[in-house]
Amino acid sequence: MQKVIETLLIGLSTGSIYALMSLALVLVWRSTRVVNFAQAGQAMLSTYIGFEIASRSEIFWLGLVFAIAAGALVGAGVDYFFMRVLFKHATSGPAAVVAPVIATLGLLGLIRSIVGLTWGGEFKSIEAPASTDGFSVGDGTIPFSDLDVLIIATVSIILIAVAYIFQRTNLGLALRASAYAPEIAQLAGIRTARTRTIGWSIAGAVGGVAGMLVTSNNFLSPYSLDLLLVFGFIAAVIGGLESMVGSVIGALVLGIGLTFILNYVGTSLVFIGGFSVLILVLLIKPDGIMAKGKARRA
Amino acid sequence: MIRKTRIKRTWLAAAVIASGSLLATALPANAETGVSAREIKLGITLPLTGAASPGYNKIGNAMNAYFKYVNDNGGVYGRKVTLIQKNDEFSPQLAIAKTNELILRDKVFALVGPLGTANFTAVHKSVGLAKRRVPSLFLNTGFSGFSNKKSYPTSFMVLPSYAMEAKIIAQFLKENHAGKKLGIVYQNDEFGIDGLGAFKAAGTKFDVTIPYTSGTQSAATAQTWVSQLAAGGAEVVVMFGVTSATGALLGVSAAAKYAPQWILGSVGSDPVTLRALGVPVAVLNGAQTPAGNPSPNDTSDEYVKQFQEINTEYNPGVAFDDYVLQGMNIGLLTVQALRAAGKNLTRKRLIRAIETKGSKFASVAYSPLGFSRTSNVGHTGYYMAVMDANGDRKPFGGKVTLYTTDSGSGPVVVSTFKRPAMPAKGLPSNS
Amino acid sequence: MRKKIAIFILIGWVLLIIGDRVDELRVYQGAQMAMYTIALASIVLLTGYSGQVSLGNGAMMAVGGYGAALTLNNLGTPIWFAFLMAIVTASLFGALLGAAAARVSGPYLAGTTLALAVGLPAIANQFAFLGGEPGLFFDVGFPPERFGDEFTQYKWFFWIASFIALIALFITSNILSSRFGRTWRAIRGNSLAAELCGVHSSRMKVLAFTVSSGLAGLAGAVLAMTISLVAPGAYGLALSFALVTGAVLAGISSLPGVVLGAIILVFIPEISVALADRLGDADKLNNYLPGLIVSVLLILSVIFTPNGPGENLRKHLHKKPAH
Amino acid sequence: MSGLVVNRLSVSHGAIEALRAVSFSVEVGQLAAVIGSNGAGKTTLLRALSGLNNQTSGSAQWNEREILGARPDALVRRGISHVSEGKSVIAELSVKENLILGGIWRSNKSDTSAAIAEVVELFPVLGQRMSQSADSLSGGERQMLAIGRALVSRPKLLLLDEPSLGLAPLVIEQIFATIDQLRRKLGLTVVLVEQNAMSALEIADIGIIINLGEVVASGRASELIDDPALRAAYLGY
Repeated sequence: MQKVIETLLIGLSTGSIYALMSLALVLVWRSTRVVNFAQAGQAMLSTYIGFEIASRSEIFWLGLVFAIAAGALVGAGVDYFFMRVLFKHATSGPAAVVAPVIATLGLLGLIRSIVGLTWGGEFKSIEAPASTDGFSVGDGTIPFSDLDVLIIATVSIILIAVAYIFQRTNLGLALRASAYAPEIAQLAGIRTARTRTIGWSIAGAVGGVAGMLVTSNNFLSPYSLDLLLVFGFIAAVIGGLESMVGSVIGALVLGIGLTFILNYVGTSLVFIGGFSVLILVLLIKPDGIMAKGKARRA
Repeated sequence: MIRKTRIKRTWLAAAVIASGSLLATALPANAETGVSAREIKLGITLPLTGAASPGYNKIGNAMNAYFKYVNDNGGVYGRKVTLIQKNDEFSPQLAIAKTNELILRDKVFALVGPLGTANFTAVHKSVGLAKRRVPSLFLNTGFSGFSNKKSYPTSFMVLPSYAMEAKIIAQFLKENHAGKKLGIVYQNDEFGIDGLGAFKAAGTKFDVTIPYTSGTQSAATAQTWVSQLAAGGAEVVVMFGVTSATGALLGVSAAAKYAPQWILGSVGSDPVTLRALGVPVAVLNGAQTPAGNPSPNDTSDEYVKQFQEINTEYNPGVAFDDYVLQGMNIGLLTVQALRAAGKNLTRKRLIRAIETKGSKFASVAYSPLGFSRTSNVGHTGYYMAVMDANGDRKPFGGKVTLYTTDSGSGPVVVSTFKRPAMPAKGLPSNS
Repeated sequence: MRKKIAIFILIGWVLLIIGDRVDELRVYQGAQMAMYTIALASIVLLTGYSGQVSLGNGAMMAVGGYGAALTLNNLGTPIWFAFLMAIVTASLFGALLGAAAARVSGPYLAGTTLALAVGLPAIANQFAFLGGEPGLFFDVGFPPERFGDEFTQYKWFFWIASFIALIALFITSNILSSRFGRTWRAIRGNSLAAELCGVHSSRMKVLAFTVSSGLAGLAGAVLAMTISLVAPGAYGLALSFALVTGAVLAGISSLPGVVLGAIILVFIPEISVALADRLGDADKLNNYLPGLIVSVLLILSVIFTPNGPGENLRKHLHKKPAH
Repeated sequence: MSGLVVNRLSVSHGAIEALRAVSFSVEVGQLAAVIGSNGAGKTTLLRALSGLNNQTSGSAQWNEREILGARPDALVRRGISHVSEGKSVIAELSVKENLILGGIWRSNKSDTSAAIAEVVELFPVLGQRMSQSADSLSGGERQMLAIGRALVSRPKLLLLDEPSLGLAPLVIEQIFATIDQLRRKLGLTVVLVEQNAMSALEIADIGIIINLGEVVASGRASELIDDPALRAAYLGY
């Protein structure tokens, strides 16, 4: 029983980080109809900046703040300098459908190379902001630590903040309107291009937090966030790619599910487990768990 | 019709471009590849980036530093030794591609210090090192399969094999941890299985056995290792994996307050790298490990002292650790081998020189070298060491007790071998 | 048709002569080019003709590579049969994935195949018979003795790879100019309209996926031959990315363009090494410059010539002729 | 002249000219009905006037300032509001959110609240459904919501694209009555695009008949209704 609870808790901590990445992917998908594979790269760049600040100031939270700011800036920059240009040019021909996908891949590679050239390929680690010592339960300890609590708390705060922006502010309304019906939003006086850039910026900030949190417990390298991207994507697909709530639920389900596989079956099945979930969702419920019966083939 | 002709023309154009790009000037071959009047070109592929790079990425530069030192002091019979390093990211196909470049384009004389069991197996086979008669000196891997001189006629090992290491740890467990509950975490490939087989042959029975797949090591996976070890009540845990896996295991154990007696395999026990990976030094304190070389901090050792000086001057800003020590030592062995092959340097003479004179080469490791006409085995033994609170390494029991053995069924014996002295100023003068 | 055969035979003959004239490194690169040519053809067929994006062609190549290696190692069959099995296994796998892909195209497919490419090592590690991280050997053997001592292993690889590539391209080009090719283009243009004309668009998409996977599998086996090995690392994400780049640079819907794409892919590392040497031989430059060049090329070409430089050139030429 | 003056406006969709040298003018406070069959270019005209389509040439001025080339959001700020074809509401948002959207460009939120209150007064049925999703409204209610959203921006010039589309005859009548009422009450200038020619011309001051991208007739609505040739050719009865 203790193992079950322990697994649930760790799964929650893992899943909450996936939630941020999957939320970032969903935010961009909703506003731009692009699955942003560069999200991992953006998060990585932000995390490296956060790492640099955190290791110089020896204050993790300052690093996090910088990572958020960097994530927001990079996100906005990618949309402004990159996606806008792309959509202006790549509008016809056989590649028009695939251009955004390929472009974000290229961007991922570009950011990876830039990070590699700047920081090198060595593993970096960020001093964790809280103890990683597991809690004592009875006479043993469980591998659930202060850091995990902090991760879950941080993610909760970020999610609440994003939810507040989207549900309670005019900016949020503009973001939602632009996502659902860009033309109507435009006719209502919303600067949809600018709104979209803000959406990318929020996604970038959220991704930056994900990168910092996942790194606080592990190493940072130009490749270290690839798996986060894949699991974030799987979570987003579970949630239907459209729904922000769905993406968070999908991520938690995935995080807990994978941790159970990890603890009860074995390490090597974790990825296969995740991949099977993805294929199953695509085959059985391709619109995700939040779908209301409306088929949506992108 | 017009369209069809155009398509044909495109195909033709494609073919012409393809042909043109392949045509390139071929240089006339020298008397011996990679050797000129002024230079001896050597090559190595190693992981400079990626998951497996921490630690290993220092080896090439350390070798290079030593070669530069030798070059500044006259080189090898007047020839400068240059080392070309290529990044293989620890993946076999990159190792093959890069080795091809080294041999076919850069035309190196020999490979020195290639890393990784899977990589070298693949490279040896695909590039055809034996068929091309390319000397592959002082492999940085302990896979006992490479000690087959028939299959690897141009390769020479330097590390004691993983089988030897496991046999020596098994002996040590018998002598010092009898009756304890034992656990092992090992890398599930030739490297780990080589060791596991030797444990089995030596009669060591583990209560908890955890294989892991190379590349899957992370804090998350390490958490499951720790839960399994703790659940099995392992009091002594052998870690037979790479440094990143060892780092993850120790880090997570510290967090979970799980503190068995650690026995860390030689591959993953470099304290400097472990600490860079975030392992608290307190966890390393008391960990036991087989070691071949003296501690890199032991300045009373003539080799270490000399190498440290070279490192300060020729490899500035790089912390002197086991990897740097190992790299320098391979450099030292290589220069001795090149000298032993004589002024008229050929690949054949180099191989013959190591076969006939290699067992007498000076090397920092305490154990004897096993080179001969019939054996390409390098060092043949380990002593057990204990890590202290400073992350330093001291011999177990206060003084070096050297065990030697072989990769097969031979016994583990305590050896009284005395290693050759360091050549004056670290500059070999052998012939 | 007869003219086409003649051209392909001519190309083959030219390659044969070249193989004798260049040094061994170029021969090895030639074999790599042949491999990339097949792999890029599989992408052009899938993306350029049927409008589906797969980032997992590397994974499909792996399926073919493993299929060939398992056949050769366990059954001791002749080499050609191993290559055939590479096509068969990859096609079967592709048909399965294609069935899922037809339901979920677009970004879902891209993401799913990306996940497959990322997770390949984990899958190879899970099943012992796949040999884990070190992989399996794939040894097509030495060149026949009668070619003499001078005939190197790599020249043998080059011969086999070029021969396979020529046949594969010939067949692909015929498929693309057949009814199927036209239907695929119709679906890419407008799957609804095609549907109304009585085309089973999802069935045709699965077919495209199957054929493309078969080609990719063949390329995977050729890759395995050139490195004597199938290992998950050989078919990683980097390979999938490189292939997408090559395909975009080649002009994503131009089959002859794949030759150009293959050449670019083989020479990018060369160029970056030369550049790194010039800029000072920093480790970092060496390690990340190839990636930088690939990404920048990919981005520039997708923005400015999304349908490939070849396509632009063709348009340019088409505007000129006097009617 | 104040009001809307369109002079030789052409719009192209790639190679196709969807609108060719269209000219007409609407004085402030007038309602102009743009009549024509499907594909005549009516929607293209409105999209050009609201800034959605900028592949234009010629000129169009609103109160003596050019509107071609401006972005839709800038035109909204200048008092031009476009209710696009087909009940242009966002189904995923609530009724209230749809209304707020109409005033989202303002920095002053209380202005918007006041405007929403006025709209609710005009369409009491919306007031009862404020927190429901727009998805749950009937066709007529949606059209009211769409117009209401436009009114929240307190427009001077209202561009209405086929408000009758897909509605039951009884509801259509209601909608037209509402439009007529509104513009008198608020002093709006309205350009109403309709296929439903009779109903539109009945409430219009002027009529403009478009066919294949060109203006074929224009004049006082009452005269157009009475012209037998036009009736036969374009009004379809």
